[in-house]
Amino acid sequence: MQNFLRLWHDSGIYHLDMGQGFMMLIGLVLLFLAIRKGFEPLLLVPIGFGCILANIPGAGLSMSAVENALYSGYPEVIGPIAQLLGEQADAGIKAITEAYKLAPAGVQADAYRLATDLGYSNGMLYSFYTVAIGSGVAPLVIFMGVGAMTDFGPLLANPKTLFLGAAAQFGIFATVMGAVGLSVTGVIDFSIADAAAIGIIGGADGPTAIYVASILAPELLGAIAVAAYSYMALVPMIQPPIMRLLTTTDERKIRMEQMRVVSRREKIVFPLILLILVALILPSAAPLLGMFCFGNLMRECGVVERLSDTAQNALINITTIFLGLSVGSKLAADKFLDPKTLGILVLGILAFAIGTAMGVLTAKFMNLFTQNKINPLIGSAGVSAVPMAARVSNKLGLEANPQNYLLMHAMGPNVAGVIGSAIAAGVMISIVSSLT
Amino acid sequence: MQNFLRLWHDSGIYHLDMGQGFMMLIGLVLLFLAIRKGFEPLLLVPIGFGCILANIPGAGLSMSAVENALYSGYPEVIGPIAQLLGEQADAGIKAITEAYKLAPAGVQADAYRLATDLGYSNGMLYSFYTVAIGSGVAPLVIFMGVGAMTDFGPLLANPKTLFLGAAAQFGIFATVMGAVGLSVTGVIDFSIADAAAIGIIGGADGPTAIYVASILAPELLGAIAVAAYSYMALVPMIQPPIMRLLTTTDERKIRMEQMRVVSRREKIVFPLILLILVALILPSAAPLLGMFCFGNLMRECGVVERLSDTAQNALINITTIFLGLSVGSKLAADKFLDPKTLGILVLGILAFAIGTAMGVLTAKFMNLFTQNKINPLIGSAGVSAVPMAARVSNKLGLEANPQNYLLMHAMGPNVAGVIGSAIAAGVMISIVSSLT
Amino acid sequence: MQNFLRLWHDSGIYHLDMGQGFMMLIGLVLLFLAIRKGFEPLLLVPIGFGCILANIPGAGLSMSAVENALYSGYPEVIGPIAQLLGEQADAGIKAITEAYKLAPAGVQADAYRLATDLGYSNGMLYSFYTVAIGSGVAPLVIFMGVGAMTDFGPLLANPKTLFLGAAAQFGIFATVMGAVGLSVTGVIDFSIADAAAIGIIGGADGPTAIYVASILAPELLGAIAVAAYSYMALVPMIQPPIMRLLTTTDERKIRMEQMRVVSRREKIVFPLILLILVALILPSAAPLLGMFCFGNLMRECGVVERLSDTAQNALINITTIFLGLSVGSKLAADKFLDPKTLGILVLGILAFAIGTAMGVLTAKFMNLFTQNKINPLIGSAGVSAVPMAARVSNKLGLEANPQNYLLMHAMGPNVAGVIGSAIAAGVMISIVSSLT
Amino acid sequence: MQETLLQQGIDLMVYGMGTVLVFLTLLVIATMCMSRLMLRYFPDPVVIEPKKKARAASGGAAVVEPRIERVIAEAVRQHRARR
Amino acid sequence: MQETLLQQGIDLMVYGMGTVLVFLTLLVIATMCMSRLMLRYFPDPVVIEPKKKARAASGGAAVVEPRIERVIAEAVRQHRARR
Amino acid sequence: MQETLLQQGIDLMVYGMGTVLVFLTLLVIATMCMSRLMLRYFPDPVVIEPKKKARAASGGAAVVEPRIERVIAEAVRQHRARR
Ligand code: NA
Ligand code: NA
Ligand code: NA
Repeated sequence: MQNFLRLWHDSGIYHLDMGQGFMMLIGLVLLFLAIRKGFEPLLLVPIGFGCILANIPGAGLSMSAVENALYSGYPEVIGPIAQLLGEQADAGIKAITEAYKLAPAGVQADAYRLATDLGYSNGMLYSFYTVAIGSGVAPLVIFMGVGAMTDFGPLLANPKTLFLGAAAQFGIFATVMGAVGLSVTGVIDFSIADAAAIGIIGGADGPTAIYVASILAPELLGAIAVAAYSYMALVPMIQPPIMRLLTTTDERKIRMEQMRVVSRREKIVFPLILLILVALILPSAAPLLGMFCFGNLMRECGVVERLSDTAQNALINITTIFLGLSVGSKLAADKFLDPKTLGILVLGILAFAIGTAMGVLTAKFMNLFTQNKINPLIGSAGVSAVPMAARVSNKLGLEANPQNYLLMHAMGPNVAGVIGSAIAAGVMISIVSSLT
Repeated sequence: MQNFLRLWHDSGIYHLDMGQGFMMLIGLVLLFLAIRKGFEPLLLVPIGFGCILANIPGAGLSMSAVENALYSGYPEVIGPIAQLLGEQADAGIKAITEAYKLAPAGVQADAYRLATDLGYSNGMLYSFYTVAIGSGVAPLVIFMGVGAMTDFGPLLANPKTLFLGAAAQFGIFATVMGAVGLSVTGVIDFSIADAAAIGIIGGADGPTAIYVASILAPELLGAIAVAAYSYMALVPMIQPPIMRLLTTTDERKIRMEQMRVVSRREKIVFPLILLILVALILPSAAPLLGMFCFGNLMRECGVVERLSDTAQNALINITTIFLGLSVGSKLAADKFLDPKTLGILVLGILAFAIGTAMGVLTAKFMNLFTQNKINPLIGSAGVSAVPMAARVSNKLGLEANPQNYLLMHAMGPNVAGVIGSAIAAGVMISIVSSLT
Repeated sequence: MQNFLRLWHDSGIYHLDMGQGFMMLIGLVLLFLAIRKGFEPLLLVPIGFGCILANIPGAGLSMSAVENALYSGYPEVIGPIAQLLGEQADAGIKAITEAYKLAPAGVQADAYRLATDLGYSNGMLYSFYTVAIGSGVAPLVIFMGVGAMTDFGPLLANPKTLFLGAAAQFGIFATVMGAVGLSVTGVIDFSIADAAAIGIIGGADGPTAIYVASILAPELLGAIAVAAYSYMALVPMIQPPIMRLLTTTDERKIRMEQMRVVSRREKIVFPLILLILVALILPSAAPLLGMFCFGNLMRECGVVERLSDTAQNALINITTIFLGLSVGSKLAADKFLDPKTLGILVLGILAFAIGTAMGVLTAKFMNLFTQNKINPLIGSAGVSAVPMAARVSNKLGLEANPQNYLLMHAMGPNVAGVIGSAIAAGVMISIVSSLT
Repeated sequence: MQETLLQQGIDLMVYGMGTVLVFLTLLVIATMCMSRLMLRYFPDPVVIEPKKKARAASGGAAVVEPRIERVIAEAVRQHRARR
Repeated sequence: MQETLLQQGIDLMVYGMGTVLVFLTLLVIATMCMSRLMLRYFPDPVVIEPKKKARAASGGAAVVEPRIERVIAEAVRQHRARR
Repeated sequence: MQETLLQQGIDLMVYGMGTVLVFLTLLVIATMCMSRLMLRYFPDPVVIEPKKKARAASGGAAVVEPRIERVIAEAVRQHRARR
């Protein structure tokens, strides 16, 4: 009978609360969007599945061994741990958890030992998160793979499009101000680190967003990543109205001249130029852009094709699986079901919209000074969301003029946007860590 | 001369004892079975090789840095470590090792530091084991890959075959009772955790067996894994006599109707149904079945083919290599050459036999109530041992009736057996951790 | 304004010193050699890039969290750490770093916690190094992959060529004496461990050199790896003059008889024979040669082709990327810009030259006793540098006699050289750890 | 102690096998309901071709597409060059 | 505190967006200089074929070659056997 | 100390090179014995075709072979094209 009780006590239904049930639904919705609607499935399938796993009641897959022991509710388990941490056994889980977090490293290690001796272990997703995101390594490895997949040819053919990639990052900083505004007006309480992490959604670049959030606001990582990937998938719906609003039909009809051929050697040297500029000006962007440039150099140098191939396939795929599950593990009910999430979703779409607008407007502004007119539709591609945003530019260009293929021209600002948001990430990490 | 002594002292022959020599022979036998006889070579080649490596005298490849330091035999090495642990230098290796295991985490860390400062390091296989199995991650990743390779179509076409997969798990629990019996009668001393870990051999599923053994009885892991994989390879010899004994020729001739076509969407939804049932009823099975369902969803959803492909190839292969070597590292002489191993081998084959019998008998029992008769030969496939057991069913079916292709019908209970033993694993982990 | 100062303070130019600038140039030169000149690009591209990353001023990518905190220069950061370590805050970074290294493990853990709480984290390359090389695992995995790519057929057809592979290792030990000589005469101060690690350059085998250096002289690892790979790429320039000097035209014209066909079973048994000899005679070579034999067995046994394929492709490529970056991280200015590096470069080329000479001379010596004359040109292939050295032998053979194809004959000593230097590595690790 | 071990073993068998049976029975029921629902209300679309294409288009989007696009761009370029 | 947060936000925006603009402007300049230099002094060699071959030969050398060599050896053997 | 270092170096050379020679000599002997034993008592089965097929069927075959087949096919094609 005791065993039956234990089984019942261990069963999911016994532990299920509304929040977890709701989050499992959210996970199913993410899977539906990914599978049926094609929303960035490579990330949202693992994230959605990880969300369900993380909210399995009583499984504790996203908790550490000590947390799992404390949440077991058994006094014979909580007692010794509380004692070790110098707390009363009946102080409540929150207080004991807090004491654990503040304890010296040696005491933490002893608490971990004690928890494992009592039969509790780190949850699977907790381990994945620690290795993949806690260490910072997974977003960097993905960035290396993205670098190995990126062709800087269109950018090199027309370097001025880098300005579009810079302008679109204004979405990031405007969103930071938005988050600060919400906090100052007392609507939602965001710290400056939170605001910076939310702003990066406007970078429209998944790994960058995850990297920044994992450093500045790990609590919000789940919501930020979901917002970033969802809005990247929604780019074909978010951008066109803004682009139409800010351009005349004549502007949309502008045909851009044929691009020049870019030499192999230019492509080899470019990532090194970029790396050295990063080294001289903004070392805090060195991990992200360093790995990106490394991937691109492997791609272009032509002598390490087997490494480049692995970076683009096996390695990025393996990393994506664990990154996605790890992000999902941050979609636990108590973190996600919070007004902050709503704020993040609203601010995130704002970031995309502002970035799009600034890209288009900057293209129009540049046309005031140059002879070779730029079609302002390619400005919106500066937000990144590679290659979706470039395709949107192309589609609207074809609508205005069926001969007007903008895809290749839009790839320039599109990859520039990746560089731009990595730079923005670096500068935010650097400034915020000085502020806090 | 001193150097020559040191070389001699470091040489393998100096350290060789009978046990290690014998275990190296066992390793060679495993390699022979894998290479010549085709016994599950993907696992038994790495396991056999790992067994040889683990028993290289004096290399200490499967020992931690502290153990390696203690086994060096040099008083100038043992002395300081013993002192740190509060033991006499001449207390003997056993006592010092014991003191090390009981020491607080901080002292252990200091002992590790001391050992590395003295020139000793964690053995290669010890590191592999810690990362691959100690963390629990390797069996889970393999289970994800297996999920990505599994087609639930035959099961969905005929869900009743799930009962066969359930029934065959009786082999697991009967074996638990067998181990308990051996212990109660004083033949071999098994704890309840040992008994549960041994029983799982009857699940006929390698990663599940390794996962359970690593949690409940790491000491027995080597023998359990070897037994599980060996008997899986021996299924074509173990099952047929039992199947023939329990069925009449007429029963073996039963032709099963053509299966219906299963829709894509059913296949996508099934892993989610399974996941949610696990979440509600048995969260302790969530790691194993969660990863299994995740792999299967990646396979079926059709939008993440590059992830599914990696899970089925690069990732599972890499994991298999390290899992196999890690399992081999548990085949050290002092652990394996023990009466318990003999008990495990005997109980393991019993588990397979009982599971087979229960599968066949349950199929016959189900035929009492249903109109569409099931060929009882497919019942034996419920033990899992995918896809060997299904092939055995097919072969015996063809023997009885050359037109009687049972392979697809047997795949239903076969994959049901995988689910069944993962459920059994979850329930055993849950109950045993409440008992101890 | 404060932020601007912080940004300027964080910028690379602010921190740049001559040494780092120079090392970044070295990194660019390595990339140039790899990409334009084809110098072992699979390793030198990641190493060169890692070198640039490691020397980005102010980024601290190759430093631990505590080092990064100490190098920040902020008194409010250094103070608490110094206090924790029992040092004065103004004791200087060197003294505090020293105190950190000597502190008990628990205090180190607390210092790490403190540094991360203050916003500092382990540098990316530091993490890569710890996981890939610090643990010893990357060179071993690469050795497994090399084993899976190696065909022992030519060696088995003519086992006497193993002597050539043995003789060429004299380059290793002569170089050890050279390093000792430099130290004794007071030119450059090398310890015996340094000398052994430098000597291994003469093994002409990258992973072996990195493995030995990571154990015996991690400080010198960067220079040793760069020397080893550079000279391996330069083998077509280093070896021919020596080979021509030591052989007559008639000797170079010697045609070797057609090799016998080697059976599949011999190829399967050979790695096991080698493994068992290692186990009996030199367990300290077991990690390197064990993994090598394991890779080769997977290749030859024919039943685990998917594992062998992964070991030769995805796994070795992934490992190579991180190994290369990790080696690059050891090319920090303060370590590399040292007279020792010059010594290493000079001794390294000496090692190659002496190994080449001994291989050729030994082949001539063997011809005094045997009937089937060996073309002494294949002796030089005994240094390893697979397969470059064998190709050099072939090329010089063709020069002397356009019908004289030596490639296959030279592959025997070539792979023998890999075994030979792994043995030398084992014996040096064993002896040196007894001396220190 | 010995009796306890026996008792534990019996408990493990009874509750364990019970859970396996209950779980798989529920799974049979859930699966049958699901299949009936799916086949009645959400059958696979009859014409699969266009859908497959749509999926491929959205599929590996973020990561794979640039390469495909380059291939297409290159094909277009060559096509024009030939004319 | 609220004012400080606002101030922090403004600082972050001004310095952040400023850095992005300055950096990318420098990158535009550096890239243009680089392209001009490369095209004038180091253009891609016209005849690419032989170079490619050389690269392939030295390229993945240490790791790839043995397999290729075996393939070649095998092809030669088979070729001879056929005669 | 300096003398000790010299002594250590000499020791390392003598015992190191000695071990290498002894080890490889033993390996030569062991290999020769093994080859003789294998060729006399366990020769590869004469008819290789069916065995190869069997192996391909069971082994990881599926993974490597297609590539080699393509290489061979390509070699044959080039050989024919040249004629
Ligand atoms: Na962006
Ligand atoms: Na089973
Ligand atoms: Na060598």
